[in-house]
Amino acid sequence: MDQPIEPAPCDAVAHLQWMLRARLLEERLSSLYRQGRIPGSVFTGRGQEALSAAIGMQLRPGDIFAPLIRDMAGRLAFGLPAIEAARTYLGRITGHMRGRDGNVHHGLVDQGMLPMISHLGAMAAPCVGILLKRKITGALVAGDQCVAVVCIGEGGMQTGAMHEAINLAAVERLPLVVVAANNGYAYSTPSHQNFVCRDLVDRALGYGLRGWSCDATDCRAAWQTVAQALAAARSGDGPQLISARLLRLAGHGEHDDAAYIDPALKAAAVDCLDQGRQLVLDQGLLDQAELAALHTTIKTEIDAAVDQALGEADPVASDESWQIFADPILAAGAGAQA
Amino acid sequence: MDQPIEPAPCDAVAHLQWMLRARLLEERLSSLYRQGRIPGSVFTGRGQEALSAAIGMQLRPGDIFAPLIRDMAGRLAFGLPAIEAARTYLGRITGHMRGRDGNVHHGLVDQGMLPMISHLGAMAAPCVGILLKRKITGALVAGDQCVAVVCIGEGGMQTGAMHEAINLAAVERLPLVVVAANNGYAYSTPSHQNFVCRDLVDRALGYGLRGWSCDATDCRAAWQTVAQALAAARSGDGPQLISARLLRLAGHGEHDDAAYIDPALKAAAVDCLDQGRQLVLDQGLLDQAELAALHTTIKTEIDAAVDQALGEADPVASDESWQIFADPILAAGAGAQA
Amino acid sequence: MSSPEATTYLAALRQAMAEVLAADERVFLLGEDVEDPFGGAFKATKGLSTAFPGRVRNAPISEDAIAGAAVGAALDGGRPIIEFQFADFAICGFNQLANHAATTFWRTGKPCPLVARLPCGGTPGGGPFHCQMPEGWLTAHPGLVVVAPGTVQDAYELLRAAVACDDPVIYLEHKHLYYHLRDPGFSAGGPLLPLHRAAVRRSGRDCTVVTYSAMVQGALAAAEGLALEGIDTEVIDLRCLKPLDTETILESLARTGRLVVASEGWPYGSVASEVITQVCAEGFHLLDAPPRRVAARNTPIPFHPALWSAHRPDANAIQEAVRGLVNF
Amino acid sequence: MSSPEATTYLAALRQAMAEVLAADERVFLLGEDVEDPFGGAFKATKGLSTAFPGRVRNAPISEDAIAGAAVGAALDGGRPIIEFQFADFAICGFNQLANHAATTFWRTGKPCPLVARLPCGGTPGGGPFHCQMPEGWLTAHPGLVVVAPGTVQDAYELLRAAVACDDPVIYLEHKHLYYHLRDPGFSAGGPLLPLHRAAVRRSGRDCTVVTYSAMVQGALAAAEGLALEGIDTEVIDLRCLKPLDTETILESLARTGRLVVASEGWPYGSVASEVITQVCAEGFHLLDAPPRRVAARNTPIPFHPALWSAHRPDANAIQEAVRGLVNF
Ligand SMILES: Cc1ncc(C[n+]2csc(CCOP(=O)(O)OP(=O)(O)O)c2C)c(N)n1
Ligand SMILES: Cc1ncc(C[n+]2csc(CCOP(=O)(O)OP(=O)(O)O)c2C)c(N)n1
Ligand SMILES: [Mg+2]
Ligand SMILES: [Mg+2]
Repeated sequence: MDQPIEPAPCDAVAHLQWMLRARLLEERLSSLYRQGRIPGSVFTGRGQEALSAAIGMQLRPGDIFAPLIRDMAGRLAFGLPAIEAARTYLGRITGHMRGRDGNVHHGLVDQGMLPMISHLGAMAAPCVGILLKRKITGALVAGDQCVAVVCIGEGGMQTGAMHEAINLAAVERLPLVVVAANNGYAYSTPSHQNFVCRDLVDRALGYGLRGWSCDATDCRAAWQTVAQALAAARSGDGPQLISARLLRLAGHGEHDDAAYIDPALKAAAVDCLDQGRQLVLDQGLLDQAELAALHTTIKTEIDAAVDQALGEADPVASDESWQIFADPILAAGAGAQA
Repeated sequence: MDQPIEPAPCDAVAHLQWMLRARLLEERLSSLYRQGRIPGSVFTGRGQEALSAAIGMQLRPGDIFAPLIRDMAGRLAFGLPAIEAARTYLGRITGHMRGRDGNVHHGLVDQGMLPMISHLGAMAAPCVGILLKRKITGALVAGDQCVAVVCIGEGGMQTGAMHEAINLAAVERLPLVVVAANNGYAYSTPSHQNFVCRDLVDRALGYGLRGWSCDATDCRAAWQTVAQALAAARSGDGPQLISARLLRLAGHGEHDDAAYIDPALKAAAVDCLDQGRQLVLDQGLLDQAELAALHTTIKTEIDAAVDQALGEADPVASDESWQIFADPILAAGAGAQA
Repeated sequence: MSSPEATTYLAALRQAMAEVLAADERVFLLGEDVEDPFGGAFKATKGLSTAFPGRVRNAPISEDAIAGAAVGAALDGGRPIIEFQFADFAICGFNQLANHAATTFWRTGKPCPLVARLPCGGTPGGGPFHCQMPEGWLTAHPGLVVVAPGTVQDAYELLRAAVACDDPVIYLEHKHLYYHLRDPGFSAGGPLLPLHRAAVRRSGRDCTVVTYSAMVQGALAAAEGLALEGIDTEVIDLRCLKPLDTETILESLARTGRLVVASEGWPYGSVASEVITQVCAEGFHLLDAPPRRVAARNTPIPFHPALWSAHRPDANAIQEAVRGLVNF
Repeated sequence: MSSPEATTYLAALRQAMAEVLAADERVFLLGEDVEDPFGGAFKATKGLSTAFPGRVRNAPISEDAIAGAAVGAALDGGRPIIEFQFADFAICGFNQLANHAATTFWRTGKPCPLVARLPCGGTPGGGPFHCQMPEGWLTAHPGLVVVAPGTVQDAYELLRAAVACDDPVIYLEHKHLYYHLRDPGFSAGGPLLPLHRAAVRRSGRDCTVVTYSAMVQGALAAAEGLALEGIDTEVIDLRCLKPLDTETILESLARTGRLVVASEGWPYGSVASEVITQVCAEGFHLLDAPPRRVAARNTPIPFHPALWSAHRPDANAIQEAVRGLVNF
């Protein structure tokens, strides 16, 4: 490891704001879903915002972010305009996915946010590939490297894809940070049916990399763990594995009532958003009135974005080229029938 | 864990005999290869016989064995007649693969020895499936379970397939024993380009299972480690992972001169067969003359088997039905063109 | 698509599973989220883990291991059924299916009877990774039987027959049909039907439409419409995509002389291409017009329902193709 | 197959890699055992890691990660080339190719230019898992370009063009041709050729044989033999399997009226089926006889050379098919 990098301190108010933006945006989207105005389903990160926001906030231009299904907070904090999330859910032609892909399947390739495909585990290797390409072309600055963060659930950690990608990153000693959010369930499957090690952080040893474990319903712990892992990765310490404990405070998607979740777990659940609110109160950063005002401001901002998206146009099938090729010669020479 | 099972003591002479059978058989096959009498290539387990024989010898009827490319010793000790190995290499119609598959791709399904496919990692999940099926049907006897042993190289441990299968075995707490033979190279690739943890046994923790590590050029260590892991698995302790250090004392296949192997490693290499011979001498189990006689006896036996296979018939294309289906209705109703 | 009391496609396939689980102790079920109380992403296994304790099991998110475990269980005398959550994710278990399950009998003479259930096909808003038809790649290697029920009765019949089959069977269940397709005349318990026989769903003399899965309903609707124009369409439901029942198709062509093959899958190297190729090889002289393919567009499946509808072929597209041939 | 000094197919493709590595710093190479001194299981990359330090890299045995890494590198502006050790093992990276590389441009508008090299095809004694032709499943999803050089010059041209292409390209290199196919007239350095154009390798007026990869040589040999019988065969080398250059095929059929499609791959839903289907759709009227397919048998590829020879189609099989059509 080169010079250690100081982990960034947490701005609790900013952290809370991003959590809140995500929560309010997803609540609005859920309500649109219940009104039948969103095709497919809506997937929320309720209860996981502290972790996700901590990631998005601490990434920098040039970094790579591969968010997953529960990462609205991270996406927004990384730079996704709220309206883009709404456009994608609605399938608007104005959105960056142009109605071709939807809900959580979007990204901003040029800004380094990868548009996830559904196959769990499949986003890790592309992150590794980006870092490897940068290593080869000399674009990793010693001592202060760009990083790639890939998010995954405890269920997704059991895919062969994750194993291969993490190991490749370890062999190439790349600044990959794997954030495994163990929210107790993979869809309906309790985590003990997905793995039986004590904590997924125990996987780190077997890949020869550094592991971090935290209770991610605690905003400070989530922030601090992400900060430390990112600092280590930037310093040249190789890949990092974060295992974060939390609970999904919603269904797998909004179509799911999550009746299978252990009532005891539900009862004991801590909402990181409540915890984050309490934190800024306790620290005297905001008072109750200011908190309420913040909520209102953000709600207004989110509603405006969603309302605008609602007013925008759907794609029109007859305008579609159905052109699959990027290459100009192929696009010109080969019909859509291929 | 139920009652612990006493690991079986090693019969050093018997162990040596199986090692020797494999060595002499593979030497004969290599010589046939050099004469151009074997299609494709020949793959030997030279230097890995102690480990492999220890597995084959300690398995019992009802157990499952999924050997890999370096496991001639284990296959023979498990019950494969030497002539069958020769038939498969030669592609004889008399062999159990009938010339349809060759070299190391064969097994005796009814006896529990799985015929490997080439895709590394692909034999583990079927072992898990067999154990799972037996668990479900009540065929795993508490306290003295049948086991399944799957062999893999340090390179193959990096496949997603191994990860998924080991983890599934762990979740279902099945008596699977994974034997990872780290022979320093995967084809030409040194092990540090395949993994960077200290020892592959470090993977055990991350799956929540028991790990064992040994120097498998040492016959007693190889035997003892296999014995302990098998005993633990039989007792109900769940999957076991053995990480065994050794060196491939040959090319990847006989077509390969292995010029890429580090000369220092080669110079320091211990041949388990030499070590096994010294062991029986040191223990006074056999003297030099008896050792020589043993060698001659086994060589005669092996040569007879290979010679017989050499005299047997090749498959004849015009006799082939090219029938792909097992199901009698499909086989009757659907043409070979499918 | 009739009265709500009628048996659904989903209920029919669930009933088939319940029956084989009850009748045959070699059968067990492995997949993600299949256990109660959840009972599977589409509720196909709802109630089964309760009725058959220990024999319906949740798996980790490990498609390769799920498929590979089925191979082992089959070789050990079991009759495993595996459920992939979506057909799209079965690709992660493709190696075990294509190179292990499919090759074992030919290589070793030992059968490898497993059934892989793949919820397939499009639903609006499903997008590129939850709507795929996987038969294009699952038919590429020799050794897999691929079936795709297009009726409620077949959802039941083909699943029972698949479990009885000594070969590995890919069972494609169409998500759109789960609740939308109902059959008041559904009846259980008859003799096992052969797995590999196509069915003539509607007789006609002007044109043969060969199709399968959810497109059977589309083809029947198209035929009703065409009938009003005086075009008499025969509709053949393949039921089994591999091996193909070319005989039934040729018999039909002997009557109609015209062939349209309609599928929700992508065009290139598809089941439709194969039907046309086999018909050309064995019944070229029967063709009075060029055989036509009606398939999905050559792009990923769009998320937005308006694009999705334009991406997949429908009854109109079939009608157009038939009209084109009849007026050839 | 001429003088030993002539350029081999393997040397031609190695030279293409050396050139693109030298010319374009975005290019790098990742695969199992590709580094010197070994230089790859077939020596395709021999010397390259020495000539281009750090840009030709050994990977762990992790096909999915190799393919996925290429997707990322491509999205980040790289031009990765990945080598699978055998085409058979590329199946373990299929998901990243079919669902990630192939969908990215359509979904996001961002190109995903990568080249996946797959040593394919049969050699005696290779057996079921080291001889496969993978184009059957690699053409199933939209978005992959699939090329298969059948000449030394094309081994070079198609690899250069593949690296220049903005889409993900599957490059199928035939193991049997590596050392067996030599071209004394090979020349490097000309302008880039288009990736998707078929080539007429031999003109003829009685029958068109469409083929690719190692079967091009078989078809040319068949044509020579047929010429002695007075049958004049046109041989078209597809070069690019997807998208298909149907235009060139139809032009040929306009002259010959007869079509044989020959491939070493399995029959079902194959490139051959697709050629026949597209020809039926666009050029049915050109056909004077049923289009015929010549393909491998519908079983895994046998290990024993005697079975292997009977499993794959050869010049004789092509001749027989042509004769059958000419005498139709
Ligand atoms: C390879 C693959 N298999 C199955 C699925 C279907 N699927 C989508 S989300 C999900 C559960 C994911 O659980 P986890 O990884 O714990 O993430 P969480 O939803 O809890 O955040 C499953 C099984 C998938 N997307 N990809
Ligand atoms: C999935 C897959 N990828 C690549 C190969 C090609 N291959 C065969 S053996 C081998 C090296 C194996 O190395 P290791 O696992 O260490 O076993 P060893 O040969 O050293 O015993 C490779 C890459 C394969 N068989 N399967
Ligand atoms: Mg989870
Ligand atoms: Mg090795």
